[in-house]
Amino acid sequence: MTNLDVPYLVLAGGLFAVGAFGLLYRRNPLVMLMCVELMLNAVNLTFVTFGRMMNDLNGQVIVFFVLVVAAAEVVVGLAIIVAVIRRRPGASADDLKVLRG
Amino acid sequence: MSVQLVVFFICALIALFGAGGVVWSRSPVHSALSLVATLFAIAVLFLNQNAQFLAAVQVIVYTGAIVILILFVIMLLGVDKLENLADEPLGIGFRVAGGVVAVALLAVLLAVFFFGGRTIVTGKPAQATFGGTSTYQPISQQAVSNPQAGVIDTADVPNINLLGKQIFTQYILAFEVTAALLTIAVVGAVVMAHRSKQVQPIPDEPESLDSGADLAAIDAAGEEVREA
Amino acid sequence: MVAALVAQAGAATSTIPSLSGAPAASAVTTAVPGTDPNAINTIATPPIDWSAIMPMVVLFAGAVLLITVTSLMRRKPKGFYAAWTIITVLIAMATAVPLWARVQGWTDIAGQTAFLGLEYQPPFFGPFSAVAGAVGVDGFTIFATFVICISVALGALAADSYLRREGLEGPEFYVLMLISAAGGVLLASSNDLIALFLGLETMSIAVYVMAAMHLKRVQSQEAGMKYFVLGAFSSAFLLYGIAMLYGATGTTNLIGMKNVLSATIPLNNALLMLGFGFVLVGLGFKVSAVPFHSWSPDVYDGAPTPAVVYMASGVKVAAFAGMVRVFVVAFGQYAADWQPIVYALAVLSLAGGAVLGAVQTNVKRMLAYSSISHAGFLLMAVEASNGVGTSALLFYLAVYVFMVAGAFGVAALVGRQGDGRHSLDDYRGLGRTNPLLSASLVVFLLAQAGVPFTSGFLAKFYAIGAAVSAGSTYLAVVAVISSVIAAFIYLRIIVAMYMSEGGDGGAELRPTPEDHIRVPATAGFGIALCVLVTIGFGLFPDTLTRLSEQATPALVEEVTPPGSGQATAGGPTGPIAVDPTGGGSPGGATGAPAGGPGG
Amino acid sequence: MIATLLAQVANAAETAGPEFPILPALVFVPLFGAVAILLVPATRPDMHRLLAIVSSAMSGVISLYVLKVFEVPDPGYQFVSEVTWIGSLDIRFSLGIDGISLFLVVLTGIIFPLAIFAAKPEHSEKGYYFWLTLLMAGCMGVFLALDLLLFFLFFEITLVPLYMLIGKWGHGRRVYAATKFFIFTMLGSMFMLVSIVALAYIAKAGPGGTVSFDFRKVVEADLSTGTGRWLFLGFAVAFAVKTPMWPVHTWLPDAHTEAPTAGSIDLAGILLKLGTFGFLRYGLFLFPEASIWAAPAFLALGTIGIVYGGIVAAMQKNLKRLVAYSSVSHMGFAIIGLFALNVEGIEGAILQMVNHGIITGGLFILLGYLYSRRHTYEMSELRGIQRSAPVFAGIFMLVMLASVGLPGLNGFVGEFLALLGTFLANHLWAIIAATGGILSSLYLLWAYQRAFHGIPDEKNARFADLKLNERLVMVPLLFLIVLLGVYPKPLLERIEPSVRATIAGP
Repeated sequence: MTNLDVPYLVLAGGLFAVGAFGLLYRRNPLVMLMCVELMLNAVNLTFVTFGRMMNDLNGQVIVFFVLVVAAAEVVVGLAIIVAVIRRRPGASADDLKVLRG
Repeated sequence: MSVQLVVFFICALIALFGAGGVVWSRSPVHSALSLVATLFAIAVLFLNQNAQFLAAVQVIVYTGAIVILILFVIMLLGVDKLENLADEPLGIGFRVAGGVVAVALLAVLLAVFFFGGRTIVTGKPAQATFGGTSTYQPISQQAVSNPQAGVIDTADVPNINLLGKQIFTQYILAFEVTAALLTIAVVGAVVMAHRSKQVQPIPDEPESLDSGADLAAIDAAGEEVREA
Repeated sequence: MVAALVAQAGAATSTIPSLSGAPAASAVTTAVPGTDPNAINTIATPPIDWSAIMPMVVLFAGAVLLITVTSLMRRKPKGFYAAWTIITVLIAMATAVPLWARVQGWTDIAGQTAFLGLEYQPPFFGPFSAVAGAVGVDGFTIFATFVICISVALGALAADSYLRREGLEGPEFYVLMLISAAGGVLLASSNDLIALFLGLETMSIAVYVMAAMHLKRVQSQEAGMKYFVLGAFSSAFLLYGIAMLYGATGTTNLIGMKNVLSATIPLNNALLMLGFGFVLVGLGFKVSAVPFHSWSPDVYDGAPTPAVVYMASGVKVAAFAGMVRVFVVAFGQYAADWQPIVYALAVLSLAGGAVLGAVQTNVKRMLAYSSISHAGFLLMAVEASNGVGTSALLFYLAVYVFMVAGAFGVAALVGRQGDGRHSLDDYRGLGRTNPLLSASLVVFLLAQAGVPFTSGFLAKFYAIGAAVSAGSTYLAVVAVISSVIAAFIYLRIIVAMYMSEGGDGGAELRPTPEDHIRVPATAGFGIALCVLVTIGFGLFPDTLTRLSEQATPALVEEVTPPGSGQATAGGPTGPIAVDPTGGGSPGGATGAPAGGPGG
Repeated sequence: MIATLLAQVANAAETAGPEFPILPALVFVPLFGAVAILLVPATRPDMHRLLAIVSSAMSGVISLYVLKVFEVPDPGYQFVSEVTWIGSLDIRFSLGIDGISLFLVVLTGIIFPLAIFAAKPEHSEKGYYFWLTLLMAGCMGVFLALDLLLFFLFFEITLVPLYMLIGKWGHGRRVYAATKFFIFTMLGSMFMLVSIVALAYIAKAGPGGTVSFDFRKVVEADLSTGTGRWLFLGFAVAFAVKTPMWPVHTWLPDAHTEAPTAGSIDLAGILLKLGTFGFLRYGLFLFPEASIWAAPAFLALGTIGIVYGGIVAAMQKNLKRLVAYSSVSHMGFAIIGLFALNVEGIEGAILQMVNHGIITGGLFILLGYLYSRRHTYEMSELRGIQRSAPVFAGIFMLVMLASVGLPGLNGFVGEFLALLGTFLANHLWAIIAATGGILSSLYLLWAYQRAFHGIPDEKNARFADLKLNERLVMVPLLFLIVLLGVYPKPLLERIEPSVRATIAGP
């Protein structure tokens, strides 16, 4: 098999960077949530790739747990976002002016 | 050029375009659909790397549940309006910071993965002693050096069986903890779904509260100390 | 897990791993590699030492039972949830006591400890790993467990009257807090990065909801959202870091990693360095170290104050404990590589927290910045990367929990109905209207400022000692200068409470009766407890000092019962303590990474 | 009743013999007083005052008893009592007294009860007396501590009471003054904390091999020259701020001006001595090499302080501020005496500390009386008080002359010895410093002339003379001013052995 280790890792890194950028760039909480998913998927790809490189199954097992975490995160995150948007229709992260860093 | 390579590049392109679509779509719905494309591409890449079960789970859980949930929320709340990405309500700094972080991140990662090239050292102890030209060792030696690890390419045993074994042996605690995680998700969703009856109005900006001379005096003292 | 707990009561003696007995194996039907794939076989699940994870199990079981019981009861007596929570926490702490005795080798006590009516005879003494090497039980872990439990109890005391006042009464807050604490305990005791990640997520997700729980306050939900988004962001970084470390070492188990790294020298440890960096970013967010702190003032300000009591104490304790486990213990030999990052984080947190905090006008935000500054002190203890550092860290955390819980406990009361009155103006004249409450706050503030004869001084003193013992004298100097700047934060609050009224000579105005804040019994008890502990440990610190010194972290391979068909590369196995300074003998002597059945 | 109580305490102490922990009693009696004040409800201000006076006076009587039974030629620490406090770091609650600290302890024992007796707060009596008694316990602890960390704890804890006293019971820009005081002194002492910790960990490498904070053990550590100098500087910053030395003195005039009377008395009388005392015990003794290295700089700074304090004092319009700047000037004599690094200079410095405590304490008590009558310290508001209140003016004149350094009064002895010592070490600085003495006569007499001479206007004509209890307060101080001026031998013979021991090193 052609050595695909580095391309896989680079692809994952690229996805991670795009996700991180999107999270800082976008103000829509739902899109920010999607960016988090993007980052987690990049990590998953990294895990699977490392697992294959080392011929170690644990890389895949970890991805399994990350999926569970992602699901739980999405549920809670959406619940919070729904609560916020219901209170302030059309809210984006821009509108969160009550609190300022 | 092997099939795997072709598959990789096609999927990589789809994944990257999808990721770009998530970030640069003005409509959340488009973002979500782009995310689906990326997730599918990653599922195929999982298949490409012998992770058949994960590929299935990826499609079922992510595209089947998570993205649908997100889309559902978008539709439910009617927030599928277009966002003007040129708008800079928080000042240009925040987005510049985002760009800088992302570029720095990418640069570091590329430096490690790409220019580090074939000397990426993955964690097989023997590897360091056997010279650095190969990034990983033949399977037989792997199995000896790390008896705990499940081996991917064991003949004839389905991927899912091996995964199951690992989950119920080495990662049994982690598996049990996911129970707690899901409990939290349920409780959290229930808590946030409560509709409160009386809603407190948003107070005005709680700034410029202390005009007292004493506090000014402290600040003055602080200034002096800093100067001293 | 609950069912398992119940089942354990019947089978406890057999599930405890013993050197002589066969492992208790439950049967899961699936195929085992190397045999006919179609044949139905059993997987030998690893023996689970329930006693090792009992505090975690108790916390989780308490939470689940609380939901169940409250849904079945028609009328709940006042304070029922808080009482339940505190009892749960006390039981969890009680289950940790025999573990402590076992770890410390107190043979006379541990040998006779009867827990739940069962004779408990540990197979050996000293630190150990359990559950397929996923959790490590050592003095450090148990100490951190205690501290996390205490912070939950203090949070419950603050929450009881608060939730009634705000009309949020219900079991959810306590359930979330208990499960979060269970996650925190796992984070503090994990020997496996995946367990660490799951523990961290369990802890954090619950806290996101707690922050957003005050449904009548917009700030609360926005705080929850901000916390959630940045928390998820940091989790992704942490996870990426874990992926790097996995790639660099071939395992997620800390013992395995340490073994790999002590047996070999990587040709190119860029991957490892990247892993350190990303994991530090992830944990840095959780402990709100500058520059990853931007969420914490907003979240502390917006979140319900009792949630902040837990957030500022329990979550930080767990995150710091996790940091120590990963960096000081597992990667101690790479200290020279990660220390500069921690050094920089410490300097930035110390300076940033103090300087930014001194210009705030909202007391909760001030306290948030002050806790960032404290994080700098704690990072300083981590940076020392030696035994002095870990015991200083534990001492600091133990007393910090009381200081910060007390301060936010007072803030929860001063916030009054709606939890919105937190500006300095709202503290004006508190010394006259509520002398005891304000005197308590003065104690907490002075302790945080590091005034002698309070526990806070000794905490800072030990942290400075740790830095000096590791040769980071300049860091110690930065720390003390920043603590002087941070003193502004505390002085401003004290001035508002005591000195801002009247004219010459400071004669005060008469307070009106409605300015008086009624202090509920539970909250008052919690605050009084914090005052007593803060002053008590300031005057008589010897016990706590000794405990924190005995609570050394260790990475120990899981003992595999002989004759159970486990293939171990090494000879006779036994607990092998790993020098926390990382300079000691490599744990790789026994060959295989963390135990666990290979099949 | 109070008298019999005091007599009983003295008796009890005497009959109990050497086992009686007499030095801890010095610290704990005012501490218990403070706790007792806290327990009495706020509606009983008379009880608070009584408790404060009794507990501080008891501590004072015990200190006088210590003076009586102090073994004269012994240079070492006497009445040492030790209890292990933090075992693993060998931090001990150990108190001891020697010739150097003896008179400072006695001074604390005298000044505090007088200060409490002399002035009443305008409001919130409970807190006021609580903080004052706590301050006394802290000051006693500083002079008695034999353990580095314990010393630091006491040194630092004195900040809080004084901060509260100035901030809550002070005048004018009290919060500004209190905060400035707190931050300045805390900044200084934090450097000392790092030095203490570093010293303990470095000393670990020396004999014994365990971390110890007992400075009698630590002093045996083998420090390299560079390390010793850095550590010395860490200590020196703290003491320089506290003393206060030019140029870190700027907190002092503010703190003095805005502080309530008792706060000023204690600040000038006792707290400034913590710095010079620290220099002697923890600077010169622990770091002899670094002290010699730094001595020229400190001589220069001390001299600058003397002259600068004098000049600025001469320009003041506010009496309290004037006395505050005169303190800067007078403490400069203590500094140059110490860094003359010879027996004469150091003895002079110690005498100067004690005398300055008595004199400035007296001056601030008198200024407190003035303020209670006229509610101002501005000299432009005062005129001809000599006519309306001759006794007050007479006492003021006497104390002021002592401050000027008139031979025969106590101010002279310390200044003279300190200058003599400095002269032996360095002619130039001694000569410049001597001009400071001339300056002090200039500004003090000028101030007296402006405020007390002339024909009183309407307000000043109604200036009531001192009442009996106010005169009683001044009696012990006047007695000491004259006694120590003509017969300083009892002090010198107790101080000298310890000074020689300090100079000789371990």
